[in-house]
Amino acid sequence: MPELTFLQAISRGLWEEMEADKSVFLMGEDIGRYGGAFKVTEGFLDRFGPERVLETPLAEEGFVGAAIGAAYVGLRPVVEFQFIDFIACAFDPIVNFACTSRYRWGQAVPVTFRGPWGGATKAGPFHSRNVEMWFAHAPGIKVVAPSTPSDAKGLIKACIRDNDPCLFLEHKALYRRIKEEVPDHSPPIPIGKARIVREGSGLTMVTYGLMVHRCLEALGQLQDLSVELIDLRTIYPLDRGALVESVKKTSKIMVVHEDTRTGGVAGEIAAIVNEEAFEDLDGPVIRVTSPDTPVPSAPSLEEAFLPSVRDIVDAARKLAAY
Amino acid sequence: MPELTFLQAISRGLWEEMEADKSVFLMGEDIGRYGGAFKVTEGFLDRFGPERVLETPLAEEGFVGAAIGAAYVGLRPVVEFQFIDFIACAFDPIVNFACTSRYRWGQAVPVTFRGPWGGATKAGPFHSRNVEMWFAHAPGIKVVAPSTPSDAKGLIKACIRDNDPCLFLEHKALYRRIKEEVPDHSPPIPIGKARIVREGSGLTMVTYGLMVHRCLEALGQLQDLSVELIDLRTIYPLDRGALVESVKKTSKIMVVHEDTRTGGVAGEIAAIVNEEAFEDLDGPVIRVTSPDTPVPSAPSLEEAFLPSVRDIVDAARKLAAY
Amino acid sequence: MKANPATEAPPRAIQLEMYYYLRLTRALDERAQILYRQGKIIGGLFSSLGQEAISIGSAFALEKGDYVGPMIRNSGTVLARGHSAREVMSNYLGKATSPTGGKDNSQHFGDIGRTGVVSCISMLGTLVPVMAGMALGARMKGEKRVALTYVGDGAASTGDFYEGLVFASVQRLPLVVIIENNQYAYSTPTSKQSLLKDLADKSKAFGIPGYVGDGNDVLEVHSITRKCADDAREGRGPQLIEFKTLRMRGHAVHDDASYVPAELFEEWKKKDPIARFERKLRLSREEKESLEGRLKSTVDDAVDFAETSPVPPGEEACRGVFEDDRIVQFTPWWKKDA
Amino acid sequence: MKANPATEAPPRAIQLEMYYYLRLTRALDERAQILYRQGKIIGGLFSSLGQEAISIGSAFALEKGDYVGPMIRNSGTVLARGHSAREVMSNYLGKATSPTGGKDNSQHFGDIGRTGVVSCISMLGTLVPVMAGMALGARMKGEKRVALTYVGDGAASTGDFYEGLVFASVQRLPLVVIIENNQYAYSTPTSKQSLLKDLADKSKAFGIPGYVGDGNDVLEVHSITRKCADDAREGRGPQLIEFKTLRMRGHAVHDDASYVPAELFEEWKKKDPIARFERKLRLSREEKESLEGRLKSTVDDAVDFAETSPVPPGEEACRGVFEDDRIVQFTPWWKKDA
Ligand SMILES: Cc1ncc(C[n+]2csc(CCOP(=O)(O)OP(=O)(O)O)c2C)c(N)n1
Ligand SMILES: Cc1ncc(C[n+]2csc(CCOP(=O)(O)OP(=O)(O)O)c2C)c(N)n1
Ligand SMILES: [Mg+2]
Ligand SMILES: [Mg+2]
Repeated sequence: MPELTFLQAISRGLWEEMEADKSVFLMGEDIGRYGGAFKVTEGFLDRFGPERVLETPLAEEGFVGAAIGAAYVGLRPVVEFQFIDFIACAFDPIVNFACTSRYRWGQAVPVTFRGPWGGATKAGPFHSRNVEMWFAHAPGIKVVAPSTPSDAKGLIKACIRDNDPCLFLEHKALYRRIKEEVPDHSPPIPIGKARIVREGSGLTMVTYGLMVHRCLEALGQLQDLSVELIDLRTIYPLDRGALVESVKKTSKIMVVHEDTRTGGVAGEIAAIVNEEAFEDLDGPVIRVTSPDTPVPSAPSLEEAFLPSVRDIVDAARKLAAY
Repeated sequence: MPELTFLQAISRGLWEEMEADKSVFLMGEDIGRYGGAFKVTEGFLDRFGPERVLETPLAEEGFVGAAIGAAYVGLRPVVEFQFIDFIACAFDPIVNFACTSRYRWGQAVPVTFRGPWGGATKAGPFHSRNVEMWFAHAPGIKVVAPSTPSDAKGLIKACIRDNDPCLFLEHKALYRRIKEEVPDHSPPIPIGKARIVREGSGLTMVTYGLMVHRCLEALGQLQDLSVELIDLRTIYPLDRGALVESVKKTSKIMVVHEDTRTGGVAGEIAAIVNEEAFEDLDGPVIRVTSPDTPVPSAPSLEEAFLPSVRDIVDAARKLAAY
Repeated sequence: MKANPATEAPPRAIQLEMYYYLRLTRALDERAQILYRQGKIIGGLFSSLGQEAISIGSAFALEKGDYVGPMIRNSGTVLARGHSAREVMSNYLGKATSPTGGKDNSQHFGDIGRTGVVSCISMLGTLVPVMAGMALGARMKGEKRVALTYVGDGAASTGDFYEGLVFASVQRLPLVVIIENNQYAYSTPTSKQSLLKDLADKSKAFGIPGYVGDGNDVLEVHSITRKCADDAREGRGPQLIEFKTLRMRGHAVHDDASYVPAELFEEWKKKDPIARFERKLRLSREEKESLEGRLKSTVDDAVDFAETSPVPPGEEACRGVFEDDRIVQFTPWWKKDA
Repeated sequence: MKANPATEAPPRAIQLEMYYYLRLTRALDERAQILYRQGKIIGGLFSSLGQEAISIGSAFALEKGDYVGPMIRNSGTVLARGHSAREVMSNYLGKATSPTGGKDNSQHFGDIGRTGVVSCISMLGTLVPVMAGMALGARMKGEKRVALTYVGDGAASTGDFYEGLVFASVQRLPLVVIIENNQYAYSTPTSKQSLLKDLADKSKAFGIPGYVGDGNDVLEVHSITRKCADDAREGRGPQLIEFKTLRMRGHAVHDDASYVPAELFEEWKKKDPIARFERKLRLSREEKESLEGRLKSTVDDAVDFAETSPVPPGEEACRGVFEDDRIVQFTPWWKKDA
């Protein structure tokens, strides 16, 4: 069984889907001979040719619109943003065109948008943005954010096979940092299902993306507590069932995310837990998030901005002692 | 004291600010001779001339960028979107250019974005959108959404005088529906302060925009309950103090909004109340919102989509009885 | 450049059909105006009065199987490409029987499989890249389809129009974009959108052909569009056409267009595309009678169908966002046994 | 169109300054390359090697008080418009003493009041409408300022570039847009951005003048830009210039540019703008010595300043989003007495 990095797993997932289904093709800047800014599609051009590894001009609104049109006629475009931050340039066609077609006139839009996402890479305000909630709040698109190679491979496949628009977020701080054995031709992993990373009974810790790994680090310092760690994996639709079930068991929940505080998914989870497990709560829902600022560039600033292992440990202890 | 509609109050606010400060000017489509799609700027061209009532080509990214540039050199542009939905077309320059300038290099951007907003007008998916949370989740811009003529006039003035970007949302279902006496040359109303519409001790009902009026209607059927009704008025920054204080008094809180559920401000409020008043809560935070769909056009569908007076009453009774 | 019509006019039988669709478009528009005043139309009503030749001439220039993306003033295109008058009317009235089941309004509907018509969205210019993508998709599937869409003189100012043609030009896609220059974008004259005398010159930014034509001459519209569609189909890449016309009503019903000089209306009234085509066609008595009859029955039936159709049931509001409706359907606990 | 330089070359004293800034730009770039390999540069490093003449020639063509919006390869412009080498270096290193205090990186900084320089953002094309707005604002204030900005051959494909010029052209704003055509957008050759031989022809979409110039001839860059700035200042509206050059390194340090044909590099090496200008200038021994001394001390001082400056303190991360910092500063209860 091959051992794959996070990046290789995504690459393999794309490759296997393209092998399996002629209607799947890639669009984006520099994804051909160059293999993409992070080399996710390295080697694809030679294997699949320039039609299915389609290099675009520097025009996000143009090629996103084109992807929607191609999806209209039955293809399954997978659009790479060189950095996910640039999805802001194509916000309109995604939220207004792709997200509303099925609802308005029954026209499916099987398109996948993907790209390097998130911070902790000293990349500054325009190459580190957490875009997930803009789209979780735009009805009509699914938002997926894996944290392990096997999840990444299984979920990119699910997104490509999904008959609705999907946004697949690839944490670039994980691209080359983590490895895992992932079988060839592994099956898709269902969208909308969270993963219990570690079972526990004392408190529930919910997170996703890079923060899954920071939370695991924190658990090393929380051996004395029985923490249930949940990786959301999908931001929209949220796995309400998994969250509620865990809280009913632990009666305490904290949410950790790299995304900025106001309007982040932690608030949504706080509301869900209130709605469906209020009686079980023995403490407030705690949020450990970034502040409401752009992502600063210098390491000393970015580390102050991001939730730290220390923050996670402190919050967990406070909640446990509550 | 003149009695003004919601629309007239906004218009007066703009007029008085333009009279008072030469650096204030308007940009937008059809705002000159035609006076704007909803006639908010009717008569402005004759009084202030084409330079300060600047009609733009049909290019939102272009004129939003231009407004940012004008603000860079000390002017105070007020940009009208013909319908606020079209702000999606200028999402990138707002969240990336306007919202980050002060943080990145200390350059202020005193610009106000405004436009007709919200549903209940049978206007369909592209003329009814609730855009507030996209921007509440984009650090660097304030989001204001008044529900009365006097608040509208005071808050548009505050936005124009504010030295940071502001998004001013004008519920178009209120434009001509409500009237109020508003003094000439009334002072600005501070951004970030909620308004207690009605005092109460039994439960807190939080809302904003058009839903303030639906909640008032609901209160008519809830005479037997002591409901404290709070109009947020500002979505970002939220008036945490007012919310927490009220919950400490009532120990129960429900949030009503026209915006779709997932990622709506109700979740944020649920989290805030958990963080700062968990001990005081005698019941779950309740959300009465629209579902996660585009805004349907037909009245029968739109009414099913929007929170109804009936929904508000039912939710309030359930919470009161909790 | 001026196009010298490369294709000869269609046979009389086809011309009679074109005439019928011109008349049908206008007749439905007139009925819709009345229904609007009766408060029965959901959303705005955007008239194509005086511009019908652009929709009809271009729609007839396409082959079966071609794709077309109409804007809100192109109900003529929608009809000529195979959507029924019933569909048009019921969508105006937001009925359960309409193509969108009342979820969207106006000319916002389509059916790619049946008619090749794509539903526009309100954000202007956005159809250009989308239609480019449909042309791309068809080519990838080895089909020789052409995609055609329309932008107004206002929408031609959008970045979407530009990026769509940037993409289409480097990909040499079979895309025809028609700029329907009706001299106004809402109340804004074209002089406030561009310094160009001919918006067709925007083609020079992409290195693609650009043509200017008389938008009130249905046969000229047909021949220029036909030539462009043929060229696009033969692999000569995207084509840009500007048809000049005048919007003969306000932007929408509520707008009295007082900002349009009366003389301009006068001048263009004389160029009415239907009257002009009539003079050319010289219909026989028989032709006229059968046509009027067909027209009346079609319009009456459409209006009747739309008016008598049921409104959509509220539950529908929560259906159809995703393939799986359960994602959106959600009943809060306080509503459950309420 | 080809511009016949309307303005004669600047006096030798100025030319010596231009030469100095060309050299300074390149010297700082070379030092930055080393610092990058030492892991000291925050964010990417985008070299202007071989393109310096465009930044310097255009920067010197502007008047004091004009506005300029440089992109990431225009450190030459930033320097020539009055930012110090210390500012450039300390921003690369993300230090507390840098113009952004470490909040942003690369060439992303400016100071409108002091230098008229605007900080770009990474989203390409977005500076065009913003600079148009600055030109508009200056005009409203009765000032005769010109605004100038740059886009690459790739950025010229963006809707922002288009909408910015649509707006500027109908407003007849004093805006000069330079397309810095270095033949590649990252790994993408210009042929995949446009069918045009000369990107300057994009000017025809707006009805504004377009010029093509040799981007490796600093005096030609200066004279064409000067003419355009003068015309813009005199109310002739926006001007578009394409300067042809070649990016002599990869897109950024990590990119070996193996996709660029070796012959192309060879060919353009011969056209090196600094070598060419040197041959023209024939510096005297004295001139050379004083210049080399000034250069070395400036660069050493800048690097030393940047390296020895402190990193920004963490608390700064929560400052400066709004005028009132309290809006953002927030300590959750679990952190309070932690
Ligand atoms: C991106 C965008 N901005 C603004 C609007 C609001 N709007 C609707 S129609 C219209 C005028 C359109 O003019 P034009 O493109 O010439 O088309 P016409 O109405 O003349 O057919 C405007 C500004 C819109 N629909 N989309
Ligand atoms: C809107 C947008 N899309 C994508 C990118 C990613 N990106 C950064 S530089 C670059 C290439 C730019 O090429 P060009 O405009 O020619 O400028 P050059 O690097 O050659 O100076 C790309 C695609 C971006 N910065 N902005
Ligand atoms: Mg028009
Ligand atoms: Mg380039």
